[in-house]
Amino acid sequence: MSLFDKLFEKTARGAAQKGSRRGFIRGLGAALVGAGSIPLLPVARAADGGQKLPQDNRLPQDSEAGDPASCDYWRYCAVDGFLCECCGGTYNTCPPGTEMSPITWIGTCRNPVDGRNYVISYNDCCGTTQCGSCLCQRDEGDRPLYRADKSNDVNWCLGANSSVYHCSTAIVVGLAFEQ
Amino acid sequence: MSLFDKLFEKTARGAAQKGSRRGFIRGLGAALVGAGSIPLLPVARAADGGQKLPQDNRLPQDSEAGDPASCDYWRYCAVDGFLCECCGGTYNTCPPGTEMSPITWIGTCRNPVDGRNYVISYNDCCGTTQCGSCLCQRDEGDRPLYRADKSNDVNWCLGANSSVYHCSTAIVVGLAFEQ
Amino acid sequence: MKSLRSALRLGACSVLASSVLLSSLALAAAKQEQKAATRPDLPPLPIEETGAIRSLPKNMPESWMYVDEAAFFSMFGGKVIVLDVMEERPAKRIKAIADKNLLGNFKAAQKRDEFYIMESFHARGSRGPREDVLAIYDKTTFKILKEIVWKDATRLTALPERYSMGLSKDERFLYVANFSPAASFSVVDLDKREVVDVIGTPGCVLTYPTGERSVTSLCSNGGLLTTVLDKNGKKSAQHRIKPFFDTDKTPIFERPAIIDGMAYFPGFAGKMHTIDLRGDVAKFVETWDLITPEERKTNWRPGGLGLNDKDEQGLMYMIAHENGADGTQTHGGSHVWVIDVKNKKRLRKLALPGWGISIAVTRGKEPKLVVTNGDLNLDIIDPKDGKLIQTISDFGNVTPLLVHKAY
Amino acid sequence: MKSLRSALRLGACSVLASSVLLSSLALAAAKQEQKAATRPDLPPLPIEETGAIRSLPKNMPESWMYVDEAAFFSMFGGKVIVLDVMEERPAKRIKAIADKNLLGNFKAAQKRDEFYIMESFHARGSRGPREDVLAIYDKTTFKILKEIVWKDATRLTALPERYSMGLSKDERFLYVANFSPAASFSVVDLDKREVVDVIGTPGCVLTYPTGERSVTSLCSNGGLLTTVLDKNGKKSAQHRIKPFFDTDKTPIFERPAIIDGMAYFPGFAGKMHTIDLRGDVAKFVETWDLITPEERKTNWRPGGLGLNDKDEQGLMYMIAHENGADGTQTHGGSHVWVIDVKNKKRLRKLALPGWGISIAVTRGKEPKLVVTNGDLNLDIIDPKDGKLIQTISDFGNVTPLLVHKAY
Repeated sequence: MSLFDKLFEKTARGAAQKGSRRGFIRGLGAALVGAGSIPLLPVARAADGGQKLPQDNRLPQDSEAGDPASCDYWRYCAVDGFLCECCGGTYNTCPPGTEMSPITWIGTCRNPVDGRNYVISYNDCCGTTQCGSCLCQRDEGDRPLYRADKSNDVNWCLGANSSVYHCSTAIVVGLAFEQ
Repeated sequence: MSLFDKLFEKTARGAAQKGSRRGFIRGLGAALVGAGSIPLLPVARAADGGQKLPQDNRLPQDSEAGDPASCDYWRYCAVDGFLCECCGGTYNTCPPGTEMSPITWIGTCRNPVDGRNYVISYNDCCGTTQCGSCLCQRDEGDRPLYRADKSNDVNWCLGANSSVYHCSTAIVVGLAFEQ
Repeated sequence: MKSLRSALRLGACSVLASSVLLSSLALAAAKQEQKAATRPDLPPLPIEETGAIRSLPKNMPESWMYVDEAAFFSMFGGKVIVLDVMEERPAKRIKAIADKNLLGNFKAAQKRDEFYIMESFHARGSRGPREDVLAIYDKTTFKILKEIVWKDATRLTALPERYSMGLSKDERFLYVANFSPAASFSVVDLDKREVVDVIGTPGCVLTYPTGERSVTSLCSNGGLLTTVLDKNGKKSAQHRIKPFFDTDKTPIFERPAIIDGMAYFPGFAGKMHTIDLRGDVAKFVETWDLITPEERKTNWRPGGLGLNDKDEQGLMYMIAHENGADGTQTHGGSHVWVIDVKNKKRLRKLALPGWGISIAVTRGKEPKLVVTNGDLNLDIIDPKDGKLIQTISDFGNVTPLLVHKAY
Repeated sequence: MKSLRSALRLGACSVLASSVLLSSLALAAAKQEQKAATRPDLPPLPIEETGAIRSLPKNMPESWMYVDEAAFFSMFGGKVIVLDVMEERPAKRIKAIADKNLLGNFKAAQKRDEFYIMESFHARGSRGPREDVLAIYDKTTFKILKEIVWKDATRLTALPERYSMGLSKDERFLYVANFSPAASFSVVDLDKREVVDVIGTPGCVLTYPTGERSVTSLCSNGGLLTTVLDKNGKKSAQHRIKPFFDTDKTPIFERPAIIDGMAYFPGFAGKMHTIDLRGDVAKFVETWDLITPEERKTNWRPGGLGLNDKDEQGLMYMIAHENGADGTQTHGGSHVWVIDVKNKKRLRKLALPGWGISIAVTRGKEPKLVVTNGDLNLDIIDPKDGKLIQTISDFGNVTPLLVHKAY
């Protein structure tokens, strides 16, 4: 059933992850998945706001793989929360004024362009009240609290100075290898 | 223009009032007035919840004057906020767990049954987050902050232990006399 | 449509701009009429008391429920709302409200006139030191009797769970789950109103009351851990119960219905797991199938957040959906299954009027279902015939994720 | 309709249950296709940095605005949201968010790279001691540079006002309104980051910056009070300006547009009141009429919460409505009047696409209107032709009651 279970996840940055997922909004379930009203823009984007963004030199696997503002974007296979891409951050940076939680949950997502499976670290951005935009819930491989490493019901901002959750990033931290 | 300006307001309980009104929701203005979806029940109501309510022995001026859960109810001529009647309190009692602010704003409302003008004290109930039900805004005679005695833009829970506003009551504190 | 939006989300009592103008005119007209019919012969209304605060009855009616409003869109605004779900008059449904900050956890006592909210605060909203506080409420006055501050701010902050807190059978002890992510639970002596022990449960979470004075937790290896307490609420022993499911391949929901001391844990794919919590230490009893081979073909499965509850006659009610897949376990369902767990038999399948995310059941001999629907309102349903009694909206609800019986 | 509700109020990114199932199928199909077209020849994606936090440019573009989200339905959830109102991509509109508790007040500096939030906290949500805190933010990092705690918790808690705080011309001093209900204001030395004086203004409220280092407040008798400060920000003198309107009979809005040191206060019934704030002490200049005799017949009037703003060319923009009456002054309007205050001339009347409650104007030579509409979303309008450029919703907004220019 679960793709992820067949993979050995090579976590490149062990310190940054605890191998678990978080997802407040499981309960909102059926009514709340996706990013329906935001058009897909599967092209690389220029930086805005006067700051050089990581996206400026994105490889084709990112730039041609869909829209980071869409819940369908490949990195978000295990995300559950508000997308930082819509909150003043990007898919891999936190919005101004927040802090990135060092304790995260991870997922293994298949990149549709190069066909590889990557380990994604879903570091939450914490310290400002909910962003409230681009709620995205994708629960594949999710487990209840007893599998903390795979559970997205927990508020993982518990690892930050502030327990107040703002939005979630999706950061490539390594390649996953099939067993 | 304003009925109230022609009246001399005999405040029966000076200590409990500061002769002013409050109304957070002025700005919500146009879209938010009234109690549209709640049916009018212009009859006296039995107490519920195992507690004897003041309504049990209401005079005809109250019991035949409309529905205390409707924004149109006669006492609410100058109310602006969530009606305690819908929040676990009544039109003249606070919900469990809250405290009644001793600093209030007052209005002068005409009772449609006996034709008299009464002074109404709109004591806020404070100490629990917004009730969120039965928002009612009636801004007749309202003045900006410079007339604190008539301004409903201020959070009048400033007189309570907690500054957190929950809902508003409407208490008869005397008769108003025409000048 | 556009102009309906704010009306919808801002509560029952909203009418639109145009209506305001109309009603002003109507009121003016009405005023004229009323003037003619006034009765100045009546004695004037008496001066009324100020400062009156209502209270609730000691025994709440069977149709009153505690709604855990998690406030997912601003975790500062959480509430517990006492709601009479059978009340027809919208204005009379809310009975009382208590604050519940930062995904606070809730538990109602049955014998004590109390309920408990385990919550967290930063000193200044999102910033400043964090304090974890257990607030013990008087259920009739909704006043806080006592606040107990955790030594370490480690209490579980997660989506609402029925067993993030548990009560001992005699209700002397309250068990409170911690997760930092190291798992433990605190034991609160409710007579003395103090924490008497904090007990580590490595790899095991939540607090299912067991026997007289034991606590069972569910473990990452698919087993259980029972902590036995002494008469003062301190740890006396811990017992590990060997794995009865595979947390990777055959996961179960952490949300059992506990009926007469037996815990029934549904599996994602539709198997039921019976655990005996009546003794000092939990015992695995058996696994049985909830789903027919026919249903399995179209992947019928349990699903939802608070996906099940029980009535006082011992029946279990569970939300289910067709076409289940990896991920759908959290998404709710279209049906409710009524299950006679003692006879391992599904009695009925009820089609919900809409989508269901969480479910609760009222007390008494004629139980009603309280279903958090896809609009995040509450559908009240008669399980006898599946009929929708009423939909409750506009009680200050944003994300009413779990509903509890009130006593 | 029913199922649209949660989608509507829970944000732009929501699709409904049925769509979820459909999109799952679509995704599965897409996956098959993609598999055929993969390019394993590409080098793998590099490992990315964690911990990166964005910041904002020192000079914000003209179309960026600060939205004061008052969060009326839970005063704990207030925010200030930096929004690019001309951005077409919904996901790229939000630039940053700061918390703003309990009807906190907001002020943006122009020369300093700072903004200010004056807010209040109880130690535990709704309960515990209250603290009033001025948070000085770095506008590029959105980090707090300094928190200044009020000695007495008396700051004004009310619906958002542009002049609940004011800045001296040189931006060395910040004036912060207090209201307990005794009125005063605190003077904060922004260089030293400390309160240097708290000055009583009996019967007079708000802080309109005047001259180099004076503060004018609006009084209950229809007059003004100007407080002159010395070079250290301490009170040097106070001057009362005699009444120029009747607060009972001919009330004015407390919300002027201040253009080149001249404050233009609209009256409820449509008269404009010009006050000269350029000198050390305020001076009443004149009253003039905004409304034609024809319009007066159908009671055209200004109305709204943040009912007016100005552009950088010196024009004033104000919301107005027909059939005005006692009470409607707060209800917004259907039109925007563009007013050349220097020539006391109304240039244009723009019909709004919907109802308007508050208005703000972007910076620059081609200003755009930002109108909080009856749905509590933002309509972006070109004042040249009144055309709706776009409506901005789903930015976490509940009650975005006032919008400010960003610098």
